[in-house]
Amino acid sequence: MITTFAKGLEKAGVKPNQVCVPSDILFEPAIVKHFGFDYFHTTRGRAIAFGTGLKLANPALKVVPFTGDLMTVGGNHFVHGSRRNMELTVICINNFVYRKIAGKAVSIETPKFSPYSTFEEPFNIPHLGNSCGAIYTARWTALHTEELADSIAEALNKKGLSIIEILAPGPDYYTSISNVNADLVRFYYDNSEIRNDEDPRNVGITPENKIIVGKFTSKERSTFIDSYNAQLGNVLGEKFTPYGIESGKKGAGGKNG
Amino acid sequence: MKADQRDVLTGVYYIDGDVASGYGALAAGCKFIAGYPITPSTEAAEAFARIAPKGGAMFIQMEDELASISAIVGAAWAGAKTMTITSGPGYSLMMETIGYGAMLETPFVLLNIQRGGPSTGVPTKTGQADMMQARWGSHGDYELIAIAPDSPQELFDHTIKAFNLAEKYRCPVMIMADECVGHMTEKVVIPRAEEIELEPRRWYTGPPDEYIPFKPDEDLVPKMVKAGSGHKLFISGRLHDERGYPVDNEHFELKYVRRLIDKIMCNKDKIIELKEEQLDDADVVVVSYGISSRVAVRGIEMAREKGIKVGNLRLITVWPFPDERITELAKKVKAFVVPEINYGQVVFDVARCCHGNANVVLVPHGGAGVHMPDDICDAILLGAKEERKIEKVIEFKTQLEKLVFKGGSKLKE
Amino acid sequence: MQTPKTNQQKKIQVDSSSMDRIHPMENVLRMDRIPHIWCPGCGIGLAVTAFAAALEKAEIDLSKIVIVSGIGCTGRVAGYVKLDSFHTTHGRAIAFATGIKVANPDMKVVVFSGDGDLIAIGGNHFIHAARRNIDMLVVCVNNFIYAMTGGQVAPTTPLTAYATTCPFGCVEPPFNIPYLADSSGAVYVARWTTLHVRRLTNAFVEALNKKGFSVVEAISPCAQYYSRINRLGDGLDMMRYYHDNAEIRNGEDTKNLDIDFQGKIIVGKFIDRERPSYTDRYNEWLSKVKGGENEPG
Amino acid sequence: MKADPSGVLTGTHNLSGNQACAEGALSAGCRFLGVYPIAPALEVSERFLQRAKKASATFIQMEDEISALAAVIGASWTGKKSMTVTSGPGLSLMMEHLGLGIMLETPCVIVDVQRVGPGLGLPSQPSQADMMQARWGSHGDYELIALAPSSSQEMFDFTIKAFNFSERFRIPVAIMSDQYLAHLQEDVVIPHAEDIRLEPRRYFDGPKDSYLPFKRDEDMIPPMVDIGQGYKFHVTGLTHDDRGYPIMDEECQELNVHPLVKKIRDYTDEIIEVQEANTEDADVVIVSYGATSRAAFKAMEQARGLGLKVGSLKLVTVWPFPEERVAELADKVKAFVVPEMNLGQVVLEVERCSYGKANVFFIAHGEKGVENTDDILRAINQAVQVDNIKDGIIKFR
Amino acid sequence: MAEVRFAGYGGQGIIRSGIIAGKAAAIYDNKYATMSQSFGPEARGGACSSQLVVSESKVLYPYVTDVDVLFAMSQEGYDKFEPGLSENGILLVDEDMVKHKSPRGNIKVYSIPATRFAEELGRKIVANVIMLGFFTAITEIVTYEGMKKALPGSVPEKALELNMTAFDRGFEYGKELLKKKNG
Repeated sequence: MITTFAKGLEKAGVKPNQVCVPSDILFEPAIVKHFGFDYFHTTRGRAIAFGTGLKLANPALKVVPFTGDLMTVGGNHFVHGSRRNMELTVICINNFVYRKIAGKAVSIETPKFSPYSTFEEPFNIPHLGNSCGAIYTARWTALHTEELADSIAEALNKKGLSIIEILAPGPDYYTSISNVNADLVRFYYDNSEIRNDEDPRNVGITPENKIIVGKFTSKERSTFIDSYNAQLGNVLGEKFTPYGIESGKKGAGGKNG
Repeated sequence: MKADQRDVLTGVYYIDGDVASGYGALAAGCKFIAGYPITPSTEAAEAFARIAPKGGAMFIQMEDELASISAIVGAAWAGAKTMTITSGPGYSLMMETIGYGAMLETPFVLLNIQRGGPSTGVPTKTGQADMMQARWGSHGDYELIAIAPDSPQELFDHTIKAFNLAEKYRCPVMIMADECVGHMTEKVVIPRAEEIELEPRRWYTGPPDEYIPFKPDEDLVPKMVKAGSGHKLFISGRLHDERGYPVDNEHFELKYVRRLIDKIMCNKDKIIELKEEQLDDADVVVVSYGISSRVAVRGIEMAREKGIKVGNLRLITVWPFPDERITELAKKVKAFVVPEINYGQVVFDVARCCHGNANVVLVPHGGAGVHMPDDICDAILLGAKEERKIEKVIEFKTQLEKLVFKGGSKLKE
Repeated sequence: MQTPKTNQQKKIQVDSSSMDRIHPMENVLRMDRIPHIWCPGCGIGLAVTAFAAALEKAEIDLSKIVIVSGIGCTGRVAGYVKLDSFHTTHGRAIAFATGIKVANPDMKVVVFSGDGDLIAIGGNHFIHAARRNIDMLVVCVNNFIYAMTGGQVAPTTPLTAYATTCPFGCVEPPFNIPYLADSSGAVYVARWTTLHVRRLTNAFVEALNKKGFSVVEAISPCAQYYSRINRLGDGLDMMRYYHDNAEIRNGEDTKNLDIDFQGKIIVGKFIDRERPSYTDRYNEWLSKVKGGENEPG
Repeated sequence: MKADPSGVLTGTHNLSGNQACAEGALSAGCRFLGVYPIAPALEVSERFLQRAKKASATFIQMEDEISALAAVIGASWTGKKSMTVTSGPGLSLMMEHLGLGIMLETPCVIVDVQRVGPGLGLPSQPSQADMMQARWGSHGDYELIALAPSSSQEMFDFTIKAFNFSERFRIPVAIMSDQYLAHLQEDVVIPHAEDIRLEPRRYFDGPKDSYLPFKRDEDMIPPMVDIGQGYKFHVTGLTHDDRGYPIMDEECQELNVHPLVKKIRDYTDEIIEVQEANTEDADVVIVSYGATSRAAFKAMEQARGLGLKVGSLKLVTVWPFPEERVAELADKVKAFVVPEMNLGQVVLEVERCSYGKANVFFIAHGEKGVENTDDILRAINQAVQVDNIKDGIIKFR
Repeated sequence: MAEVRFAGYGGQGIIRSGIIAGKAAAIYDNKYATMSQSFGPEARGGACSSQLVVSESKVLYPYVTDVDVLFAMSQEGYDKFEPGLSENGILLVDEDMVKHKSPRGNIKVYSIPATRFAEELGRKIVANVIMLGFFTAITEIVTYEGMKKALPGSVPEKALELNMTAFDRGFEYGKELLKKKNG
């Protein structure tokens, strides 16, 4: 998955050292060192909130929250981040174990605890994100490597909050990112159907149907920082120096050292 | 390092404590505040929101307190000086991430304008019942610094002081003010920028590849870098080694977490600030902090008029606690009197440090108001009179308690 | 504390010609707590009046209904209705109510709170309760601002509107609450303003009789902060704005319901559908668990 | 009151601490569990769910710990005994609602399976570093009861005890377990339902319109009612009077909050339980609680074998703290030795209550495994040799 | 040391009055002045009050205990706070708003038709500033000069002139009244 991510970075023309990954999923140090981005293991569900701070204090950063507990503990940050259109590329690792897909029951050994109780219906993440204002939504399984890399690249170059949902059961708050349950992903992959540009309303995952994957939405909307600069520029006029312009040199972080 | 001229609103003001703290934050070079409205701290956020854009700073109102504190920890790692503002209930919500911030050795400041608790309590009135929470509220072992200002001027000064301490020791610093101080309007003098001394962040300047995020300097505090500057940071809130890599052996708790505590405890002498008055020949010492220390003075004056030798010890820094100073004093005095706007918190630390050498009288107050000076005076008299050593914190019965529980109150029909 | 009389209070006053007659709302309101704390021109009282009327209309057993509020001006509603009522912590009313409903499915559970409480800090519980389809009615009184703390920006404040923590105008687009409720799975979603008292009452009746997570957004004036800071006049002027700009479009697609600063407000009933509730799913799951299979040895 | 047999799995079972906790809860009549999964507390929910059908119990996994405790408090007001289970980071998130539980005087039980902190810490290792948090973690003034079990059997017994205390005093009760106990498999004897004594909820039985939710009985505990019974009561987290109506002044604050503290402080005799061994003639007493007492007890026996007069004081209730007993012992002994799996928390209380009459040694225990006694023995040896009383805690490294 | 209680209802500028007087004392008269106010939902619409302690030395106890001056602009404020007024205190009332009882002990009562004057000036809202002028003249807790310096920046810039006039109106009325009483 990380290799795919790196491929996405490369395709987008983003250098790893501009990239900051706040995550509530445990990465392996070797991975981080190998790819060369900055990584923060945050408290559960707070990767987007943490990323909001990183981005606002240094707007030049490319902030890519990788999150697993996003839709449970971090649901609020997800909806509000989308609404604000904070410039973040959110990678949402969907940990939920779908007991049944396309009428077929999962026969593979599954993790004991998943983010929701087994009898609950999960969120339709692209739909929720889209309805809150996220500008880009896509869903892939971890095995759709090419498509995933393309989506990541595309999202990285969009201005605003993008959501890429990856069906990859396994890695969570306690176990590392490499810990994907390969059999289960294969099962999902085999039972998926690509439908780009599908209305996100229709991509909820249900026991009867195939998992719909694809790039669903891509739109333009003013980001938080742009809106901030426009509004304050209007009100304060000359007195106001736009925030975070000139590739972030004016950001709150100041110079290193 | 001196403050930046653009950030300092030099002049003489007549403002309340909350606003003074907002001005103090900007003067201290704070470039990012994330907050969420909560009475009685909101005015500080509002003040900062008004002045921030002119100093190139950002105020953002997040969706809740959990997001606010997560955002400032993130912003601190992106290089900014940061702060968040809250009161009791919001403070409780922040507990998880305060511990996380301590674990990451993140410099940030938290302003808590205390109100009456527990739960929603009395939002618009004063309290001092979050003091122990500041020290112990997050899970796990850690130490942090807490200071208690007693006037709007101090809220300005101590906000700067808090930023300085945070940068110096790379730890969360709590400003534990109370509603009374936050909503009190007094004269505040903001000096010129060149008169404000700021502690710069401890930047690491060596080759990026050799950076070890949690390798301490001699004073046990490690150096920091900015995210996104090519250091391939791996920063985990899990138990980690010097490189920041997670470790799976509790053995490291002793090695690593202990340093979080030691870096504060070993620098205690430099951190702790006390204000002492007439302690040389005192029989009784009043120990207080925040607004209570101002209120206590009246009680002290009354007791002095009655011929009691009373000294006054004000804790400007409450955490770390001045253990040694109290122990030393306990050997000389008969009693300590501790007025707090709670039912006993810091008093237990006073009692602990006495080692049985002096009696300890607690003057409690549930909040939503301040002590009656008469109560403090009577408690002083009680402390001066008692010859026996009493192995218990003596809980003084206040006039309010007598009124409410003896049927004098209008609330009890 | 004396509060100048509001519309709401005037309605409660007993008709002087028949002093011994009991006021119709007396069995729903805690008369010993009147006068209430809401400011002159506030719309919360109207929402409460509509709710009280709806209780009567829906013929609900008043001892089987529980009302939970969070913190804020609307959070005080729980204190004024004579029902089992809980005034809980900020943002957590839905979570608290979830516990009540799941532990005692016989109760009708109503959450009555404000936009800041339900949608800002409580956003997570809002979407999750909708997803789980917990059987409850959520009344969200939306006044575009945090009023209890003195006028801070809310996630519902329209773009460019002023508030104390955005002294230069709001820069964040507001939530479209019906859309959020819809996309999280609510089964009944309606929006009315407090001008539409009769329709609001009907919406409450429908939602009370609906099984599942129902959301009624009541747009309400805040004369003290929102209107004053934005120079929009008093409560009456806001009512006039609702009158001129509210457009009824029942069944409108929820994604078209954004509200711009002093722009058009589309009101109506938007969603009315069926989904199994949490308790249904839990019971179904339990029924599938065979006798000994799930029992440890 | 006797236990409901549908929740009691009478017999001897080999259970982990977590499983024993779930069994204890069901035996105590707990019928609502609201949780958010966190290691190392997961097995409590698993076990509870496995047994939910038989006991007609309700389970919900909420979206986070904040809502989990909120739901538990709500559920408790429906008349169902309720519980939540978590670990350090979750407990931190629960702090606001702990305050609500205290203020609404809601009986409920919070199980904290402690792991290494702070921050994310170490989910897979035990710790006792949330002890002070349990006592002081929420804002405002309160007192609560915290129990520390040290075996699977105690986990079972103390869970029942916790429910009894919570009903007796209308207060949230904390069970401070840890990762070591959570996963320790041991035999647990579960008695017959009729042998389990339960504290019934104190219900109000007067006329419906005369119910005041916070009007206290003589013993300061207000009787309760369930929602849905037609009492139409109001309760609030704001400072309130007997009617549950908010009044925000000093007098009401005193009337409301002081009893929250006093209802525990005045009943410490009834609440506090300690287990003592060999303290009569001891020169050194090991003060311990939870899993650490296992090592403490072993160390005491080993030291006795070496001819040292060592006793053990095990705290069953850590909060409220047995101040008087420690002060009494301090008169007689040379020193206390306090091993804890943290960097010094409860030891501060021992220091406070020994009033300078005995030395206090602290051992940050756990480095060599929970049940290792080496450090404790070395500390005892040192304690016996020190004759003068030192200022402050002696940290044993 | 002087303790002043300002009382009225929301919208009259009661809190603002406390701030202006405190600012004059603290910044322009070089004294110490601590102002506190009641906050919260209770402070809206209904009664509101603020308290000011002015002293030559640092103010320690921040609240009033034995009020020297009660500045009352509403009946409710008067009723509520009159019992707290010292036996030797001064009562200032807006006679259009407050009907006072005959004073206890040595309390001196001074009244002014502040609201009427304000209406004459065209803005009812400046009644509090007229009261402030009156307060300055009668009590001499703050100086005339100090108050005149404190007003700019404390009232809307557009209305500064009107406020200055209003202040003088109250001040002169107070001086006249004193002359009459003493002469």
